[in-house]
Amino acid sequence: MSDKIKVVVIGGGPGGYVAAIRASQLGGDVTLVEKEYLGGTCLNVGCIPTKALLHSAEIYEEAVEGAKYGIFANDIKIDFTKVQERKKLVTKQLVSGVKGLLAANKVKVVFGEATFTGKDSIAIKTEKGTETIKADKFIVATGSIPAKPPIPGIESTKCIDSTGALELQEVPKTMIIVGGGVIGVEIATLYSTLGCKITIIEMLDEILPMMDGELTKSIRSKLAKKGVEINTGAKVMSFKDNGDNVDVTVQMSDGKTKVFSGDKALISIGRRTNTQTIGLDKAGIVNDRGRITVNNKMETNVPGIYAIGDCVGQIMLAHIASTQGEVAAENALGHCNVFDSKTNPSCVYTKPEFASVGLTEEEAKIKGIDYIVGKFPLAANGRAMIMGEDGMIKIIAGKEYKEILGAHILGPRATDLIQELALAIQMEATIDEVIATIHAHPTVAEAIKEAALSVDKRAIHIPNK
Amino acid sequence: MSDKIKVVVIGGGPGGYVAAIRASQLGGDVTLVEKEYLGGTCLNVGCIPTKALLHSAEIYEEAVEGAKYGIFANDIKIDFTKVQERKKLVTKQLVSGVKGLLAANKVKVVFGEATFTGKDSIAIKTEKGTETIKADKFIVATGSIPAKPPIPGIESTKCIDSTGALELQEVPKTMIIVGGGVIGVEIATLYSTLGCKITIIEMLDEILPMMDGELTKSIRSKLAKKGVEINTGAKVMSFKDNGDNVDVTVQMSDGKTKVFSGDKALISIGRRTNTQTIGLDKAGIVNDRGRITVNNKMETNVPGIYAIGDCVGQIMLAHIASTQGEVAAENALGHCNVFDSKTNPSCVYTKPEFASVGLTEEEAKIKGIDYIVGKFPLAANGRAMIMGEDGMIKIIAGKEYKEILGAHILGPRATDLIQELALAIQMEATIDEVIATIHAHPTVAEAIKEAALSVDKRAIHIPNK
Amino acid sequence: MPVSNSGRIKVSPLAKKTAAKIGVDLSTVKGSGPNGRIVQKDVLAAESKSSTESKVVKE
Ligand SMILES: Cc1cc2nc3c(=O)[nH]c(=O)nc-3n(C[C@H](O)[C@H](O)[C@H](O)COP(=O)(O)OP(=O)(O)OC[C@H]3O[C@@H](n4cnc5c(N)ncnc54)[C@H](O)[C@@H]3O)c2cc1C
Ligand SMILES: Cc1cc2nc3c(=O)[nH]c(=O)nc-3n(C[C@H](O)[C@H](O)[C@H](O)COP(=O)(O)OP(=O)(O)OC[C@H]3O[C@@H](n4cnc5c(N)ncnc54)[C@H](O)[C@@H]3O)c2cc1C
Repeated sequence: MSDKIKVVVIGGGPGGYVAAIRASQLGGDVTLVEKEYLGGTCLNVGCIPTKALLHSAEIYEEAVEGAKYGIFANDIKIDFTKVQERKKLVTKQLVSGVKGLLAANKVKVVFGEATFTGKDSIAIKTEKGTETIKADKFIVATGSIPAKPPIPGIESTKCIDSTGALELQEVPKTMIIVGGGVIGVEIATLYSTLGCKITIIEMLDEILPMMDGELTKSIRSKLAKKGVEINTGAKVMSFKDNGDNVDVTVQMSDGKTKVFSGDKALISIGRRTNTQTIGLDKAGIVNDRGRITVNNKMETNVPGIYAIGDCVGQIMLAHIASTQGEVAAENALGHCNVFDSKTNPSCVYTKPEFASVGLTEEEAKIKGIDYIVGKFPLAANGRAMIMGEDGMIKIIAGKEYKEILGAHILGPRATDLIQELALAIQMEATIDEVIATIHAHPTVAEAIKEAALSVDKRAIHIPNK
Repeated sequence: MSDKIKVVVIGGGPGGYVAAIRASQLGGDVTLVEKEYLGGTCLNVGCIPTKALLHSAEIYEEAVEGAKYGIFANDIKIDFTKVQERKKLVTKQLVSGVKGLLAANKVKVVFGEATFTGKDSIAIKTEKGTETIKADKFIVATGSIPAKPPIPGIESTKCIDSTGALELQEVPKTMIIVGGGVIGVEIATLYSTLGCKITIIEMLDEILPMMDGELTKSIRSKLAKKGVEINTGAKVMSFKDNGDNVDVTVQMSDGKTKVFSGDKALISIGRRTNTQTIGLDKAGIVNDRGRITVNNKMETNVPGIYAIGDCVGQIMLAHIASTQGEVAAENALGHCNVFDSKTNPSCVYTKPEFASVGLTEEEAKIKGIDYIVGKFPLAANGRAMIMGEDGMIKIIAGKEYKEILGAHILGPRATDLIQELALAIQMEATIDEVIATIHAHPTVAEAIKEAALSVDKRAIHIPNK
Repeated sequence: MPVSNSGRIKVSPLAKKTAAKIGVDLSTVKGSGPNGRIVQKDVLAAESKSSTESKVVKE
């Protein structure tokens, strides 16, 4: 037997497979147990399939709008079967990539369902039977599944979750989306671009509640222009499958009841941790209604057992799962690392893209932080103009030292642009360092420097008020 | 009369207009003299028109390749007149934006040609006659013009410069491009995408000599796949207009002579400073064959006279002109700032984009710096795969402290992605800070973190060798 | 002492500005960031330590 530390990772999503690779890099003897598919939600029914479909939708939209740029075509058509095939190709390729990476890093992969049988052992139910294994360290990364609220009529096959919405074989004519969070808004973007009439029902006062309010208003009006009807402060009371359609009865913000009818109703009100059947009690792992309790080293209350990603139920994002996976693996192998979410970017793949890092104005207000705002509208940015896009870059800086507290970008390439400001937050940079960095022309990124200048009321490419 | 410091800026390009705005923000009484068009080369015949045309080409290419993504169309056509109209629209809008900004910042604009008449005065030749004005400070920003080498036959109207290439009213069938620098390669990308057969003749051993050699090889082979024929180590001996075509006689790298024939020959071998007729001698401004000599405060030898941008003949880029303009304006108004090019990004708008900041491996070798390289191929990046693109991110780090010395990106959105690494260089960051910054999934930017991890041989998404 | 290859102490811009404002000597501060980089928290901790010390001296 080897004297390596034996690590078992439960779940092969972006949390688990990254943790397994990192643990193996650090000298662990690592086994990964996965019950369904490598890559987890993210590669199979989450991030990647959504963005693959959205890319096809973008190509379609650009072809349709080509005339604006002098490019003309006839009979522009979506072959949705081909769109789905291309999505499948991408996810397949990435999943087989993960398989290859695990092998290259000497991680043993066992396909089966794991359940704790004690503090240091799990049973794995595979096709061939059940096997019990012991290990020095466990990293739990079982992820999450779509939440299904107990609303009357929700069992109709016309009520689908995100997985169902990504598997549709044709573009529906009408869709009611219940829940205006990231997933709801991305699927609204996808199918509305492809010609589906979308109605969003959101219980809160605004869609995308964690994003900057001002920019959210702007994306909301862009969605409205595409024909997406957004009802906020509205609550779904029941679903009724009437054969052709599903009728969704909604209590509107004014208290009145209204019935919306759609080919499909997408339920995207959130996700819940996938920990019900993994024997948390057998191992004595403390949890809050299924959300595994961890500290910033990703340790649970049981020594040697870590939990990461969606199953801890904090920030349900793939890059958070991966980051926590690295932290857990390092700690399990005797190193010391802590998870800190301060540089966590939130991205929404709307058109244009929407991304955020650090504090929003709303949060700064609640926390009583003295802040100043710098803003630059992308209508004044040459590159965005060339791309036929607009939007806004907004920087929240501390009043006294002008350190960057938060940044919010609605605009082309926002999900990649946000990274400069995430690094700025990581390094405790002030606007001066962003300003002193030369920004290339003509890029969208130039507008980041302008937003930083605008904090000091000395932007060059907009009048300073 | 006002007791404000009187500043005259000569030239209204990205150097001059930014300097004028900044000088006015700092309390100067500013006059900008421009002889032709506000926005200079950049907005009228440089950066913006190239990228506007390239954007149309990209839309065309995406429409043609739409089938890959399930989007089909018939009769996809380029209406080049419309493409040119759209370009004009963008440049017009930006030029009128500059006009508005100058007015909002209370900069007086005089249309006319300025010549120094002494150390503290210029004559301005306008439509109405010549007026002489005095000022406390002058900022020279007269830019550059295309260099025209004394090659026999170059006076043929079929030999065009970049301005001519951007004004063509139809896509030529064949074009010989003399000079494989940024401008040559961008115009090759543009017209080859639109169906023109391009041949590049470059005297040096490689195109884009200032960029990372390994990535340049990769873009070179991508251009070759598009049908662009690249001849390096080749020297143009003569042009001959034969009515229909222009014959370009070239001495090839093997010493043999070859004749290439094209509808047009683009001369893009560089640009020379535009300072011949501005009376440098009258003011006693020291220069090196027209390149105005300045220190890092952008001061010339004559107290009170500054020079910035292309006319100093160092780094001929719009964002450098603007940055130097800010520095000159601040110094002219009694502040103290110096120009430092260490965070200067170089961008080439190929497909995919190509961007670079800091040292290349080649430069690190020449300087004898001990370095390590981290690399991540974008074929392994989910977002790039979704976009149907590939490429590479390469980070050059110091061997001992792993501080980021340079970064090179060939890939989608490279020109915006490079900014995170420019900020890293500005802040003297090491790979650890880049790694500690959470990178959102699925983005191209994730690959920056992976390249940083790969410096330490601990990338997650590629095997480490 | 965390020193970059240019011989300078590694310190975040915010920490630098904070130290200048409240009068903390950076060479006395221990960094807690990556590679021992000094961040604002470290400067504030150093200040509260030195201010309690100086109080003791005064009283
Ligand atoms: C439609 C959609 C779009 C999304 N888009 C984004 C996005 O753009 N960006 C982003 O950051 N996040 C996105 N997310 C969220 C992201 O997918 C999750 O945060 C991420 O997948 C969480 O990773 P994880 O490893 O914690 O869990 P998961 O990815 O859920 O993986 C858990 C794995 O554990 C396995 N498992 C569960 N129980 C057991 C068991 N008992 N034994 C063995 N294996 C088990 C599961 O089969 C699964 O493979 C999206 C989610 C959805 C649904
Ligand atoms: C095809 C092409 C593509 C380019 N692409 C890019 C790119 O993508 N990114 C990038 O950073 N750079 C690019 N450049 C380079 C960029 O355009 C220049 O670096 C930039 O314009 C320099 O700015 P400037 O203000 O120094 O000079 P200019 O922009 O040349 O402006 C000088 C101005 O001074 C005026 N002038 C000259 N003499 C006088 C006089 N005697 N009196 C009054 N006015 C006078 C001229 O009319 C002109 O308007 C490109 C250049 C070309 C040609």
